[in-house]
Amino acid sequence: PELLAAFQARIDRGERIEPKEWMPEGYRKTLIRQIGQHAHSEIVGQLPEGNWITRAPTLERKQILLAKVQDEAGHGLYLYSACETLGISRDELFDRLHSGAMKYSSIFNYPTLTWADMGAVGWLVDGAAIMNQVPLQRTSYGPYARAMVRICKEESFHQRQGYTIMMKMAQGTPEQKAMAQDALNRFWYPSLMMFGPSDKDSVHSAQNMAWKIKINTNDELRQRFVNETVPQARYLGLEVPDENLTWNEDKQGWDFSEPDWSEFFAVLKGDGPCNEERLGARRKAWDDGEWFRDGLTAYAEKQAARRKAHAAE
Amino acid sequence: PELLAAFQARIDRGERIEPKEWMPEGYRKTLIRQIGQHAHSEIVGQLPEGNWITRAPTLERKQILLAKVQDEAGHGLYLYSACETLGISRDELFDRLHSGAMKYSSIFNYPTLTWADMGAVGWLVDGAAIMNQVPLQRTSYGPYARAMVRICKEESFHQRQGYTIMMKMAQGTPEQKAMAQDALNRFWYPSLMMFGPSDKDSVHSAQNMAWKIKINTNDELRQRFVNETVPQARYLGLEVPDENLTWNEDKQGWDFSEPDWSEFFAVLKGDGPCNEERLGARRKAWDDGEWFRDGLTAYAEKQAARRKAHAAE
Amino acid sequence: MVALDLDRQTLFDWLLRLGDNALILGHRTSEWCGHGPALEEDIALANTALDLIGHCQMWYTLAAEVEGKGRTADNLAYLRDAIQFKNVKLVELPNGDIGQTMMREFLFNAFHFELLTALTGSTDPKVSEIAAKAVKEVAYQLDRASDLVVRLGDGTEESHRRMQAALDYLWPYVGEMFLADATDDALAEAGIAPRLTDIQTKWEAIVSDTLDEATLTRPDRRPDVHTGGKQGRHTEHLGYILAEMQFLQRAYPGAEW
Amino acid sequence: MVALDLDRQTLFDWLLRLGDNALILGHRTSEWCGHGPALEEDIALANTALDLIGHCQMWYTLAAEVEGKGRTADNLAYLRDAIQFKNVKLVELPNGDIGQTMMREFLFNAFHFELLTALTGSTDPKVSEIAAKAVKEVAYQLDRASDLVVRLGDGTEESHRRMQAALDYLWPYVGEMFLADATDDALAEAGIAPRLTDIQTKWEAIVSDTLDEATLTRPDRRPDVHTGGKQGRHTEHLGYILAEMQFLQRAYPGAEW
Repeated sequence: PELLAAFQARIDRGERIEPKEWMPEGYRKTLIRQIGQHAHSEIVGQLPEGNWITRAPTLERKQILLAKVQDEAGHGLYLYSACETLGISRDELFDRLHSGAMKYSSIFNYPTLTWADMGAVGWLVDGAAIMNQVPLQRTSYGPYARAMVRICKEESFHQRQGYTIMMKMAQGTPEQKAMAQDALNRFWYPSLMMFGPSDKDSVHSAQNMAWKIKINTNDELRQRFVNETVPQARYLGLEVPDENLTWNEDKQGWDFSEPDWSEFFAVLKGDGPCNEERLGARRKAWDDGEWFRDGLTAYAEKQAARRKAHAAE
Repeated sequence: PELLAAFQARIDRGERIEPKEWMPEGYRKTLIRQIGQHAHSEIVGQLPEGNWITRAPTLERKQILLAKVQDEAGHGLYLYSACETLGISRDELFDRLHSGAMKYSSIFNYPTLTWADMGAVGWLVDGAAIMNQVPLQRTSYGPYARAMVRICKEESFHQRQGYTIMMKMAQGTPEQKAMAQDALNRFWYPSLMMFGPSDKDSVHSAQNMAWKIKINTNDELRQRFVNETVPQARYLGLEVPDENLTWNEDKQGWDFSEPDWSEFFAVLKGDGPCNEERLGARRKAWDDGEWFRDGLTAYAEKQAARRKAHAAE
Repeated sequence: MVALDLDRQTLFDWLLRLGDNALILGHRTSEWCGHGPALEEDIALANTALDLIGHCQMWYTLAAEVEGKGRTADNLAYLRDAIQFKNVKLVELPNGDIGQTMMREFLFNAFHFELLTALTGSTDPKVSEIAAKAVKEVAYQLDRASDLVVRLGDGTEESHRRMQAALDYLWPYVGEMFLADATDDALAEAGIAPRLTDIQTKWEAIVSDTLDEATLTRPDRRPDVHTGGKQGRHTEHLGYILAEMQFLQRAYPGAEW
Repeated sequence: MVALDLDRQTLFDWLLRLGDNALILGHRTSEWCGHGPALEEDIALANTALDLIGHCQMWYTLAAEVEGKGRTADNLAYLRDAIQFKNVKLVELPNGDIGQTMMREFLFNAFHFELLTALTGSTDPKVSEIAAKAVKEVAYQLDRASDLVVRLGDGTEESHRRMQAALDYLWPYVGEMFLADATDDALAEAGIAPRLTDIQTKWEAIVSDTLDEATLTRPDRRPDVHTGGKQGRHTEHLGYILAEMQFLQRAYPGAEW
């Protein structure tokens, strides 16, 4: 309890907790869950966008999309590393992903159906992600906060690229504009869901906020996202698919409809449009790659043995 | 030897040999090889055309192509049945195909690269096949001759359909005409090879002709094919890719260049453009289908046992 | 001619659903050509594909006539993008193994057969005429598919396992066939099409009997998890199908073939 | 500007070969995105694809300039059909497993690296400039691929078996890279490109060393069985690649993205 009080005092003073330092088990577990889920989201998040790489409409768009998907894999790498500092291996994290014990962001269980979705994912999904992540640059766990700094920089670049695609589509031919509107229609509510259900319903929130693992409430972030995004949609000439959307002068923000939370929970429990395909693709990649990883390990062992034998001569 | 003489006399009188009747072992073996190879060619021959079914340019063309590929599977079925009358099972014939012990027509080791190839295959490949098969309607072995009657009728229908495609392409846009010419360029010599090397080099020909398993020499049939095909190509406005092609008034036929027989032998021994893919596709279909065939067999056995048990009650 | 009290666009959309189901399932089926597990299957699968392409051509021709903008059946097949396609998601899924292919054929055809049977009594004579032509072929396809489902379900342990896995995989997609939206309701009101709930009742009977005989277990999962295809919201697979199918028409616009 | 004694069409064709090799191999490599055997591989494969698409863009831009008909790099990538593509067949083959993918990367990059190195000394300054940019990236790709070939070849029994199978499968395609035709000869005459026989000698040295270290056996089969890609006669695979790659440009002609 003394340790605990000291720990909390450090956090309250704004100090960073570093890997070798003492931390409560709950803090460690929550961080593993949160950072791990974030890492998994980066990896699974490659798939919906990867779906359009081979069909990107110009060489330049193809390069931008490839670079973006590569960045996501890179984010996965930092985040798994950050998570490993908490005493869990990357392979163990993968196992938990593949077994369904750990989740990834539900947004990646939605399909990407047209090129406009590459815009919508960048603009809305990365936009919502940034909204979540920017405060996490000030999170109490050092490696996580540092990873967030690096990731946020790249994500905001991705978001701008996504918005540029939407702009091109919205200003393009009637078919392109229709695709842009359709993409907004499909991604709007799932993006709002990315902030999670209202914190009123969450038991862990208070503790996590005290630990500075969570900085803002879900509702605060969601409101901030809507406030930023609505004018962007209007600038594009697209309509946000919410007939209740109205400006609230008092709160200086938009009133908007709640997403359908039953859909959120259905997707979470596995009934989203692409849950089976996304997890299936990751499992297959892992299983198909087993011989490859084993081969590299065997070679490394042989080389070590050879060096040893050579040294002994 | 007396039996042999009587057998030869029947053939000379134009009688048909039927399954249960006595025949020399060499006659049986040669027929198995020839009919089996023909059956295999029908089955493997589904693949180059099957390659364009999903990409057929109109619904009508897709239907015609589907019907054609279905006919080929049907021809395979009659021919395997004809072959089975000689005392070999279809499964054994498949084994010999898959092991490489038996061949299929080398023409199917060439790829189909544009839609015009659907025309060229029908026009040239089916055209050459018919040229080979029409005389075989008079072959001495009854089941084979009857299968040929049925097959020739359908093949000539296929050939006309192929020619119609070539006509559309040759009279179409410049790109379509270029595809048609390119298809002719690629399929001309392989089609000439379909008749086999000059009979001068074949040891078996004389015996097979005496047995009326072979009716015409390879060179006769090749000449007949060239004579029929050259005016058709000219009618299409396409150029036969042979600068030595000249009308020979004396023989009332075309003089033409021999195909490159070294290519023929290379393809035969496995070095054609698609040998590995064609045989690989057939092997895969067979291996992947094992559980399916086993399932049907198991069900049939269960049903038989159930009927027996029921009868015994 | 078609019932005048029905919105032309609604009828057009509904006809597209029929045509698109046939085209896309026909496409998937045709992928088997030359790759079947037995010669008889190769022939039967090609035949099924051929029938389905024939059906889509009839429905598209009528749809184009209803639309009245001078489009042809080929235009509808080759010049629409995925979000304009109205087939159920079930038919666009990859084939999987031959067991999964036959299970889908069975689940879809039990619906297709009952729907077409009902449509032979449509108040629209053109619809009933097409349905009358198509239903015979689909009856045969259904017989064949249910027979194979039974034999493979009650075959070896492996064939049973594969058929159960196919059923489990496909089950969350079957509900979409019976999920009526405003278009389905309007067609039923007009007497052109049956109520989908009626079709579902008949489908349930067929499926339940066949699965029993096949010793397969009805999945304990909602059948309407994956919906939206009828409204143009598809799986990621459809785009790839169309890119392949439409290549020549897209690459050589206006050419004749 | 380019050597004036060289036919413009010949130079254009040759530049297309460079661009098409990069585009098609880049496409195949990009198919791995999100499906690699380890996170580090996912990143490396995406990076390779990105480099290759970058190279094709530089070659196409130069090719379009040489052609002088106002076409863009995108036009060349997206609006040609398979028979106008000039890549070697090796790069259009399906990926197979990751071992086959890495083996192809190694076999092609050993050629690509030596070719680009020679091209840095091209008499054509634009060619040498592009080559100088590309060669650094390809040097890295070659290092990485040969390292993996060694480690997997000399890894487990299974990884050895797979790498040998990949080598045996790809071997009959490698000869096409060195088979000079009139175009290659004309470019060599003009001093723009090296003699392919010289590249082959260097390639042989790299391949022979690496295979030895990888404990893999050089196949006892002709390497020039499958040729013709450089002249536009491809495998059946290329058409499918293009149908997918070009869909949007074909379906929405003239649109901007």
